[in-house]
Amino acid sequence: MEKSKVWKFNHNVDTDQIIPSQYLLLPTIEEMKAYTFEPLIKDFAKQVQPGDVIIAGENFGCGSSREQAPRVLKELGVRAVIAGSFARIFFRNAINIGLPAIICKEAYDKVKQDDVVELDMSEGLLKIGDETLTCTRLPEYMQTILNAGGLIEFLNKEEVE
Amino acid sequence: MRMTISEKIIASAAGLEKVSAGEIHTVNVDRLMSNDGTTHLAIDMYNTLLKKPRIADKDKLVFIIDHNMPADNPKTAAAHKKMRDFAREHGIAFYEGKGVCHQIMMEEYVRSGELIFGADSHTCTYGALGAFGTGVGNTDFLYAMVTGKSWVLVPPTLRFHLTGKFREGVYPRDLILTIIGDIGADGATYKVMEFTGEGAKAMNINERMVLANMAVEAGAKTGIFEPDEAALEYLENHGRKPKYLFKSDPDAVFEKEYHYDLSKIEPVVARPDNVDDVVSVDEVGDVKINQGFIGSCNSGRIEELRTAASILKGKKIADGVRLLISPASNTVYLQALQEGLMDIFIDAGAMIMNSNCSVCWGGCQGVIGEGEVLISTGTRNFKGRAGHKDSKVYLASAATVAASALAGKIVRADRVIA
Amino acid sequence: MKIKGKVWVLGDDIDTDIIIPTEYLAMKSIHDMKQYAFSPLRPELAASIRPGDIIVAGKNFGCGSSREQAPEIIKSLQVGCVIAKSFARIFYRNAINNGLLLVEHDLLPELVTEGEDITVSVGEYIEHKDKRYDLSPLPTNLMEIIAAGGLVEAMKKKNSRND
Amino acid sequence: MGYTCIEKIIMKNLGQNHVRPNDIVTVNVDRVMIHDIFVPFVADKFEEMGFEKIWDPEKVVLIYDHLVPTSRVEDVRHFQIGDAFAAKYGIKNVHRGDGICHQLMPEADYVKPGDVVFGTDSHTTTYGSIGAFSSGVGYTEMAAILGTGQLWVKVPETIRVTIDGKLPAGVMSKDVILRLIGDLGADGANYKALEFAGSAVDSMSIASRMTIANMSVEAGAKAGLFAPDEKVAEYCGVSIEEIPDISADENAKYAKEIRYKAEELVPVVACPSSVDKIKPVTEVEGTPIDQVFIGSCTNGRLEDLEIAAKILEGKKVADYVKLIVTPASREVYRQASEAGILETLIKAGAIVTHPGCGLCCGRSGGILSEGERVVATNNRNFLGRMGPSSVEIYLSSPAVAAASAVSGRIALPAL
Repeated sequence: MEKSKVWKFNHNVDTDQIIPSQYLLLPTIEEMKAYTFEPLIKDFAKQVQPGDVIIAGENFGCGSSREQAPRVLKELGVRAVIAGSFARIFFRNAINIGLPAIICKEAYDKVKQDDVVELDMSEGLLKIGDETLTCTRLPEYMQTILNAGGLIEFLNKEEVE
Repeated sequence: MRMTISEKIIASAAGLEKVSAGEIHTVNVDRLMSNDGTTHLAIDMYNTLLKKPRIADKDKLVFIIDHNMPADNPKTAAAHKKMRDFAREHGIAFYEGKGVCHQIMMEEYVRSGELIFGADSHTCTYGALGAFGTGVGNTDFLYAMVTGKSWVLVPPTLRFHLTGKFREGVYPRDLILTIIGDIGADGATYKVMEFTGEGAKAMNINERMVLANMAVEAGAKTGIFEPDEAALEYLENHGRKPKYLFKSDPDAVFEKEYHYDLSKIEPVVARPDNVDDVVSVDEVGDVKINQGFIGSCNSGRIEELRTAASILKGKKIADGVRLLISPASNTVYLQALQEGLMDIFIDAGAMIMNSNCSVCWGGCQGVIGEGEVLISTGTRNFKGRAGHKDSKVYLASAATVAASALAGKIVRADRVIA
Repeated sequence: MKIKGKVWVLGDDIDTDIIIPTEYLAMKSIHDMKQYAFSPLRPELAASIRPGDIIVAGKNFGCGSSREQAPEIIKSLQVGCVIAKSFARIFYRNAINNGLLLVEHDLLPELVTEGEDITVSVGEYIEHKDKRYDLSPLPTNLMEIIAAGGLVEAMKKKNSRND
Repeated sequence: MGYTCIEKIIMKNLGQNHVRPNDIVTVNVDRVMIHDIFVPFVADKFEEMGFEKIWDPEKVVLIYDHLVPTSRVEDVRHFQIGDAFAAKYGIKNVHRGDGICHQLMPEADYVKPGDVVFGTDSHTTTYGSIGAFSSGVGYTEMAAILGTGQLWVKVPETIRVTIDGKLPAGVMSKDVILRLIGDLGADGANYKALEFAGSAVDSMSIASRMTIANMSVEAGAKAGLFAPDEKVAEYCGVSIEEIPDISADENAKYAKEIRYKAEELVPVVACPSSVDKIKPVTEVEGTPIDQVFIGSCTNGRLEDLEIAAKILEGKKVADYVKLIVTPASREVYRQASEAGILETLIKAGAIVTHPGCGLCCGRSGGILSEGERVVATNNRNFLGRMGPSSVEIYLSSPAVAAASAVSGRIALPAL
């Protein structure tokens, strides 16, 4: 299991908080990522380290269909987003770009900011302190996309076969 | 058959006799819409990541520039140019400055019974005509653009029975905010909200759009109405015919049923920063406003403009308050001009913007500053949605927004008229 | 008053949108804006200018809008003075009011090459490659403003006398 | 020896019976205009200078037009500072989103013939169209005027421009002023006043004269003046007798006199990227374009929209080309709406925005991208004015702009 530092967020974290509208038309994700979570945390983009995980409450990623939201997180090296539940489009987008979006009902109440957790994605296990939580498994179809590294890689593979 | 409207549309798009909630199916997409919020990214991916870049059927694609229209900085302009050049090169239907994408789609393309993907969350609007419209990200969009197909998880349906009639001064907008307040911002996640009953039937297509459009704010995959005479008439007026006229079977399975008596609905607002923090306008207290906004894919149509004009006629908005009005499309703009509504707005001191997304999405025209308060007919009131991260957005009906602009604070329209 | 510095050479009709594009005009302070000075024409210039450097240009320097940010930004880059064949009217007034020294000279802009050093003795002469070119003195009312350190200082003095 | 128009206005202002060019005099200011971009700077300087009150708050007009509607979150700060400054010092004349300053000042009766007016904007010269000496100043000087009610000026020499005859169809006052700027050069009237006369000028509407006065500054001029006539009296709602005599004397002394025959003028454009790079439209006809802008304090008035509508009636803006129309004021919008002009423009595919400076000031309203080309009716085509430096801006009359929008290329209006 790999160790990850926790960034803890509340319920209903919406896409405008993940990446505000005014930055969406910047030419690249590279330029956009500096503004990740700007309304919520000063300099998140500078502080987050590759391999960190986000743990949040219910309805993470509600709001718009902007794929920029999961993409800035992936670009910053966020290893996975673990939430009680996800908004539909965010969930789909995350899988499509190869960012693990993991549903785990109990995690939110059991962690605090800066905790270190261990995550085993292949088994769907999240270890917090001495406790090991089991995460909800993805439908097989979505797992296949995620395993391919995202929908585009999945498509490119299909094209070869 | 035991299927809902949504299940029937998905089954037909998947080429199957029957589908049920929870199944994942590959579907053919009837139409694909993308706007300037993300198309530049999809084009970059198309050009750099695909092994075999191709477009399955260019005639199914529609590109619409509406979010930052006209452009207010060179980077936005570059994103627009990328989109315009790509549309031109590939012969893709292209709209720039003609209106908000969902309004254009309803006026020009959507047919009952179609399955439509849009790279915008409010694509659920098309359910007003009995189409299954849903928002996707630009990777999903790209996949469908290349293959003509996508996958869907068949959603369960929540059914909302609407009975009775709205009282004077209460609008579909108040109803949908009330419903979201009741079921919560994730109350319909991954589900369909189907609206039915005499109250639904009595609404025209524009009014149904107000409801369907905000289904996503409760997390829904789409909001949908059974296509009826009103839908057929709308299609005919716009020179189109339905693809299918599906109805939910009497024995279809609904996950849950809700009942709303329209005569009991009050004018409401959603308070910052959550769409489900909904209270009666009277309960909101003394809230001074800096700006009002009437427009968006939710409430920028002729009905809302007429309502606003009836309240603003012969009056002046409060000193120091800005009132922005953006018709949802140039067709709406023209009609408002012809009906003399624009003259009323201009005389009242409002600003009439070209048809665009404006402050509803907060990336461009009309953004509000630090500590400011906006009352809006837009779709969302998230933190920072309309501009500065420390600004606040209240969502309300066009009537409440117009009245509040006159009073300089949030008030019920009938209080101002009286 | 003597200024000795390295010259940066620009052409004719350097307009106010070149000196500071409108896009940046509503920034909070001159300090925020100054990195964009001359950006449409020479994006590298603002960062290259060192205190005491001299800008030399052709005719009609500062034409265009009345934006006073234009001379203020040049001043904030600590440019020693601007020498041009001619200056646009509003820019001229704004520069004086901000204590930015302007020198009109027909010949010099034709003679200098970027990177050379020159010396300006205000109201007296310019020295370039051991040659001296005469300058005429400024009108008295302008010299008074410059001597006070700009119009704000002049007004401050006046208002404190009134007290 | 007689006096020019500007000399007479200054003499009247000073209560003197004699001035000469290059005299340095201190004038009493009749009206000032401050717009939103510079409000915070004026307020700062005013307080830094130690003033405690404004010399005459009635004479001060604040206009929010450059940042309307807002396009950045910081824009609102300008309104907040402006509103606070107005409240603190008793300024009642505040316009929020009512239109472009230079349209509003004459339209809302803030300027009268013979007045001396300063504004924090170079195109303040516009009011010369109704016989006012009006000019742009920086915010520091504006702060000083607010405190003292006075400003020193050097009495300018005058260049007299006489245009006789009748302008051919499709040739507008914009073509006249562009041609003049081309002939004089962008600094040809630096520090001088321009004075316009002749039968072609007499038959021009006030709106057409405003276009000329407005762009006088693009030749460097301190003012662009027209002697007030019956049309001015009517525009200002006064009788001609009430207007002070500020017409130039026959024996006035001019630095230069220029004459044009109206019949010989043709539609022109100012090519990128200087206002004096003037070419007849015929020389650049067919150049592909990406966008057209009709608006600004130069050409956003009713007659400008009217001619555009006439050309666009029953036609469509070319594919992949945007036509952005920004009326100069609420009043202009209202009139264009009533006259059915807006309807015609929108049917043709125009994007009509709220009255304000829009694209002309380069902060919103249709910024362009690398290598794009725009035909615009405003007053400046400077490098980087509407996007990156590679954007090419052609300045033209509304007629040429509308015709170009239809063809997708720079085109002559068929009139």
